[in-house]
Amino acid sequence: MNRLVLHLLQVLVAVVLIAIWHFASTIKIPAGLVSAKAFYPLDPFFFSTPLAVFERTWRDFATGVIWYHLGITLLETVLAFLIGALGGVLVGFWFARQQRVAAVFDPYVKMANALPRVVLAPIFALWLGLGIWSKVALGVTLVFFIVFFNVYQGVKEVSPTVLANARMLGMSERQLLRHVYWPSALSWMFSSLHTAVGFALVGAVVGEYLGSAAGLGYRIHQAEGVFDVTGVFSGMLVLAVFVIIIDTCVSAIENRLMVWRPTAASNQR
Amino acid sequence: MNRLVLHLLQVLVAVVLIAIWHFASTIKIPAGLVSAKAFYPLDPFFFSTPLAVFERTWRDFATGVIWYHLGITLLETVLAFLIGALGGVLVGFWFARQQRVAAVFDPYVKMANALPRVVLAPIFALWLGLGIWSKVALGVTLVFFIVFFNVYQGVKEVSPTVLANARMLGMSERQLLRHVYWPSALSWMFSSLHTAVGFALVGAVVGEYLGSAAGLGYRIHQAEGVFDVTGVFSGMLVLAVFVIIIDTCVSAIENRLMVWRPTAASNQR
Amino acid sequence: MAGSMSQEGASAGDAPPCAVELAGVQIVFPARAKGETAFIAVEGADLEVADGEFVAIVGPTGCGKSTLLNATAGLLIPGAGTVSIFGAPLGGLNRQAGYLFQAEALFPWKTAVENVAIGLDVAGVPAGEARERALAWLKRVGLAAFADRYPHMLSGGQRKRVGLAQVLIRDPKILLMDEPFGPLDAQTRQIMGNLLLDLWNADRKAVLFVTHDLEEAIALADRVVIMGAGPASRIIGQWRIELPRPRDIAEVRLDPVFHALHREIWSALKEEVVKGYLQSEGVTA
Amino acid sequence: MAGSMSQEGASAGDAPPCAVELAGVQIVFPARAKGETAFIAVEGADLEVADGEFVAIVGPTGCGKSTLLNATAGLLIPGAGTVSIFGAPLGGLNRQAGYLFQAEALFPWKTAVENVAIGLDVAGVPAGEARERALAWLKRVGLAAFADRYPHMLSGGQRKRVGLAQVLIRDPKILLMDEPFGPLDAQTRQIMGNLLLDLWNADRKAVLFVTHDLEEAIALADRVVIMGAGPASRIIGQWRIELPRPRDIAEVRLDPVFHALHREIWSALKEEVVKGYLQSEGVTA
Amino acid sequence: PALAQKAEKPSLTLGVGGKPLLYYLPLTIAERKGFFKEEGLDVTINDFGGGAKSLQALIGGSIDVVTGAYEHTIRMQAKGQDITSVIELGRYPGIVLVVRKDKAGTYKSVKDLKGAKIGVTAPGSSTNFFVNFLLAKEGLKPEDVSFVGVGGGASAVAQMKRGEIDALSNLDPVITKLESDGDVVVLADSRTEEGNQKIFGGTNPAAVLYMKTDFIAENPVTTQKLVNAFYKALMWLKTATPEDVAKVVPEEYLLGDPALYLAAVKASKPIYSQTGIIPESGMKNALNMLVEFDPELKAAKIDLPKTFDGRFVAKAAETLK
Ligand SMILES: Nc1ncnc2c1ncn2[C@@H]1O[C@H](COP(=O)(O)OP(=O)(O)OP(=O)(O)O)[C@@H](O)[C@H]1O
Ligand SMILES: Nc1ncnc2c1ncn2[C@@H]1O[C@H](COP(=O)(O)OP(=O)(O)OP(=O)(O)O)[C@@H](O)[C@H]1O
Ligand SMILES: [Mg+2]
Ligand SMILES: [Mg+2]
Repeated sequence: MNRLVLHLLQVLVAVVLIAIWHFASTIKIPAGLVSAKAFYPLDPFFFSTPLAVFERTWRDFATGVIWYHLGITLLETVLAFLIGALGGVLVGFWFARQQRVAAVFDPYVKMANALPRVVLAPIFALWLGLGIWSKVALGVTLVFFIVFFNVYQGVKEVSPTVLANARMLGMSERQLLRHVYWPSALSWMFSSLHTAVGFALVGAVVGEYLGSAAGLGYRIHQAEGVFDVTGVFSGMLVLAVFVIIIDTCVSAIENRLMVWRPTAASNQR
Repeated sequence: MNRLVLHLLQVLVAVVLIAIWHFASTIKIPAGLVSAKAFYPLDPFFFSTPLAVFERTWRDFATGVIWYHLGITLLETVLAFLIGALGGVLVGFWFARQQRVAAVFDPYVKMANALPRVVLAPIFALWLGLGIWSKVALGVTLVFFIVFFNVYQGVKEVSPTVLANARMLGMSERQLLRHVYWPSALSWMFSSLHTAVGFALVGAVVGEYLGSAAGLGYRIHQAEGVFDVTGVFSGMLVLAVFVIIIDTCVSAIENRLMVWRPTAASNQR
Repeated sequence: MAGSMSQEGASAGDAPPCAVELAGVQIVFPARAKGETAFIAVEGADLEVADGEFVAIVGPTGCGKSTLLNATAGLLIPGAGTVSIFGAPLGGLNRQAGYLFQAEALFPWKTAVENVAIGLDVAGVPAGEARERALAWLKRVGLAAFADRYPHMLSGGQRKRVGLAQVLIRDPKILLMDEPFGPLDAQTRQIMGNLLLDLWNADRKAVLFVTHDLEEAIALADRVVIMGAGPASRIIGQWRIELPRPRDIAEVRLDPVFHALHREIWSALKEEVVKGYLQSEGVTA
Repeated sequence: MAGSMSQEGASAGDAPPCAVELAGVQIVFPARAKGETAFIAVEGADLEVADGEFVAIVGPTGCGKSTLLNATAGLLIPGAGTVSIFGAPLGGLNRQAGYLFQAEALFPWKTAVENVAIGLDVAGVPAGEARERALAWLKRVGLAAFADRYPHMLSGGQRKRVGLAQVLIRDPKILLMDEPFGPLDAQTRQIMGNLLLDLWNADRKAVLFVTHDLEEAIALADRVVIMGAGPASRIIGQWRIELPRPRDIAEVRLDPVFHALHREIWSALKEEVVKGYLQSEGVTA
Repeated sequence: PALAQKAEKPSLTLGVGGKPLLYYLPLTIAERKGFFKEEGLDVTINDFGGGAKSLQALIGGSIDVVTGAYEHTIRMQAKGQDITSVIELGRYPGIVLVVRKDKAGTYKSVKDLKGAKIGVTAPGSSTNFFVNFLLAKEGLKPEDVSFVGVGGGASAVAQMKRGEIDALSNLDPVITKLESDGDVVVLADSRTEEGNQKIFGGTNPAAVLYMKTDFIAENPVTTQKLVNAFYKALMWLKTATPEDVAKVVPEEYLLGDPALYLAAVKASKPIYSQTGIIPESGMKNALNMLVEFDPELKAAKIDLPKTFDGRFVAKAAETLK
């Protein structure tokens, strides 16, 4: 499938989804057909309409009001992602290499992973104030666990023969990490990073939603308070586009680092 | 390290953490030492004290009020976990085997993963009502993506030689799934399941938190509304213990399914 | 060249179609990055294997033997030329062939007996019967005691034998075997060779057998095919082995015809290897 | 037994300690599940390899050769007995040894030249120099043109040679080699064999060399050790190879001493394989 | 005169749980009309997921002042936290109890609610206590009905429309939305003077501006200036029409449905405080409502005068005439 066809198909999916949304939110199903009252399949009070959403998004960008909020959220997301991923990788490696530490802390890590972050928000605000850092912290608590569990498993999945070879070649623990565990766990790590990008954003937005003075989450919260669904959906649209951009960066790095992997070549069946 | 020592160390960690919590929330640091005013390192207004939390938890169990809520939350969590994991596995396999489908939908999956679930809660409530299903839906949207990304990657990581062998042995697509992709992706899947257990619970609790009539999240929210931190922490304690139990089940299944893996034996160095 | 002199196109007339027919097959590994050039592994390979014929392929390491088998199996798509199986051009996987890979290809999550039985399971044989027959096969390859071991608990030679049983139990019409006896000791090698010959005698299949052991090739095969050194290696010679059947691998080596053939093929081969060695050194960056 | 008759404990006096000394080594693979019994792979193995001595190990497949090398490398802990390296009992990994594994052990994420250079990198050699030397080594094993390929783009024999270079470049005091020439054609095998002998002549190391090719073993080694069939296999014979050094692998085979030795060891070996075969069949469930 | 004095802390952070809510309209007015600036204050407004979260942020020290519910000051006194309110922004809670139109026949008044499913913004919130209080007046107990947390936004509307709940205790604009769609019938309305008379027999302070007592002591001038700004907002609101309000608030507030917004402002207008002073009866009303259903508060001894410091409003009323 060449790139053009692919992109066309992608656009087609978007068009179909938007068309469904459009018609379901603008055309009433007449009374008596399905229920006694005429109704919209997707009530615009809850779903807005695509036109309104695009128009709003366009205006937000045209007037420029959104840039500031977008910048804040971007900063929080990127920080949460970097810190969380770094933490997850480091602790993942550490635990995987120190089986005793891992065994002792295992239940606590799992407990921590199960704490509802929404409830923790006030504590973050207490410790980190209301600036970006409490939002970053929320994102970090999501990203960290996703990356951690995968890196931990990835390190444990290293081929025993390759590992034995590396050890016989005289590698120290640090060299093992660099030359064996790290490259071997990379595909695990990247798999988790794709999930984590989304969650970093979710963390930042939810953090803003729970208490802040700026950011996309703040805007969404404001819009919700006045039943401005169009605003809510417009915010989510911006978020979605935004995450695709970050994820593309992650994929680009992934492709660079994973050149060694056998990929399906054109001569293979 | 034998099991007894391990458990002792685990208990030790708990004891140390609780001791820190206890002393930091009951002993004031005198004025002038660090700041001008005397203060608790962990202000009991935000952190309660361990004794109070245990006492409350004990009372909740003794009087039995918590069982009903626990049951609801358990049900939601398990449903969210099962549905989300199943969906993630199925779609993960499907996408991994149908590279075109995957390529076309890739950006949409990533977008969906980045939508803040808190914002979606009203829509779930609209479609699914206030019963357990809207909470399950919230959990599912978390679990699904975590499992999906890992299964997708896991299927793609199957050893090319083993795969070629399987195809030469005449396996149909379905047989490949069963005999090759599935067992090969299992360790990826389980890695994601450990994260997902926590997130299923988070989803259920946050769902309850945002609107419900029962469940641990409901109780936590209620406690928060009247600034009853003890109640909040007691709720989280129950959650934490609870997730360990579910995770133990997952681990048990994992160990059963993964017997074939080379494990470090006692004669290895 | 000694090769071209004794060349005998195995032109089996036009009655039954050949089991395998490679015509002008070229195999190219595409460049993976900019600046790289594509790598031509095999060039213009013509090879016909009649139904029931046992053909051995020898050639210097890295010359493209495995690549050729992969093409015959349908795993690699030739850049030029055609692969035909029983007269029909190969459009997908070769469903008539059983392939014993050079690399480790057992399912790590299945025990030895499960690995052997899987070919039958896949074909719809009831599980109990499949297991019975798999156990019998394990016994034949001398691994009855290891039926319930996972591959990582077996030695290299044991794994190879499980692989052998895995392929043979399916009784395919065409057998592709890539150094099947590589990690076996000489003695076991003979036992396995005789096992293979017995099977083949009972129910003649087309066999493409890659080996580094020229004696083994001569002892087993109807025809020995020699490949030149890569890159862009070609088939540079074919020898028909006119030794009486049925053969016993150990005894056949005492035959004077065997020795004459061995000497002849060996000298052709030796040149190639040295050439390949020099070539690959010359290309150095 | 032929083995015990010609046995010659390589008792090198008491002056310099042996490079490798196995004393009563037993290796047990513990049972993994209830109901299983532990598997004794090797029982009471006594072996001394003097510094600078070249010892080849042959034995039927699955007899425990790789297991014995693993124990010498320090990767497996003997259930009984001791492993001493240069007189000191081995408590961890054997840091003096280079080990060429039987299975594939290259780093898939490193190119051929990086795979070879890594041993030097690890030892702190500057990157540029390490690469230079690695390239030189790749040339020696005939792979100069493949320096920038990842392992999955190499043929089986090419990968093995990269592994060989990877181990040899580090110049370890003890060499453990598990079928290093297995997937190579006879000709390349000789070239590699001579390469190894040259190196060894220049700077004598202790070598433990596992092979299935008895001729190769005799042609290369100072001593050939034969292991019995498993389970609980033992070392059942040792032959000192009194052929003149330096040898050329191809020429040495023409020596009458070579033939006499070959016949003698072969008959001992043959018995063992058949025994092992019957044994493993007998144990069947 | 007050202007002459410089504020001790001219930059402040203020917390609020849901700024666009009409409950907090005076805040938006003060901000948008520039009353803070007039007083020489630079106020950063942080919006929180709920009133409880903004209070926690105040206690935690990450914000300086809060516009929140008066009852918080009572609760915090019970917990030993010194919080004092300085100006009343809303004199009525603005909470309304409605029932679904098709159930209006069954649930004609509060006393019929036995066994009903009642939606509240959150369990334990003031909307919940409001219903508890109404039930108690009819001799019912909270256990006689079942409460469901539905939030204060679109999901509350959704649940009512879906028929998941029989009755709903909520605020504007949810109520106005449901009323204008003709989905509900009002049972008790604390937005109007008449309604409050019926329910509480007087006022019942709702939104106030509160802060730590220490803060007042340390920053009397700043506090005065803050109160001045809010006082101005209250005075402005007294005379403003809904259309005036719509012109002042951020455009976004109207974007969802301008007509709805206007209707909601109109319905809510009476709830805003007239004088900024909490009358003693109002404090008592608030306490009674809490004490009845909260065992913790029942045990506590509350010193009501401590919850409100009226000096600043009094001064503002004087100087801003
Ligand atoms: N994926 C690949 N990409 C590029 N080149 C490849 C790839 N696979 C194999 N080659 C090259 O093709 C040539 C033939 O490889 P092949 O594996 O067929 O050799 P072979 O004859 O089987 O060798 P051996 O006896 O060592 O197994 C080799 O030079 C090898 O480097
Ligand atoms: N992890 C393991 N668990 C149990 N048994 C094992 C394990 N590894 C090897 N064995 C058994 O130990 C015996 C010796 O194995 P080893 O790999 O040393 O054989 P080998 O002499 O190297 O054979 P080959 O020539 O086939 O490589 C075999 O019977 C094998 O099945
Ligand atoms: Mg090959
Ligand atoms: Mg071995």
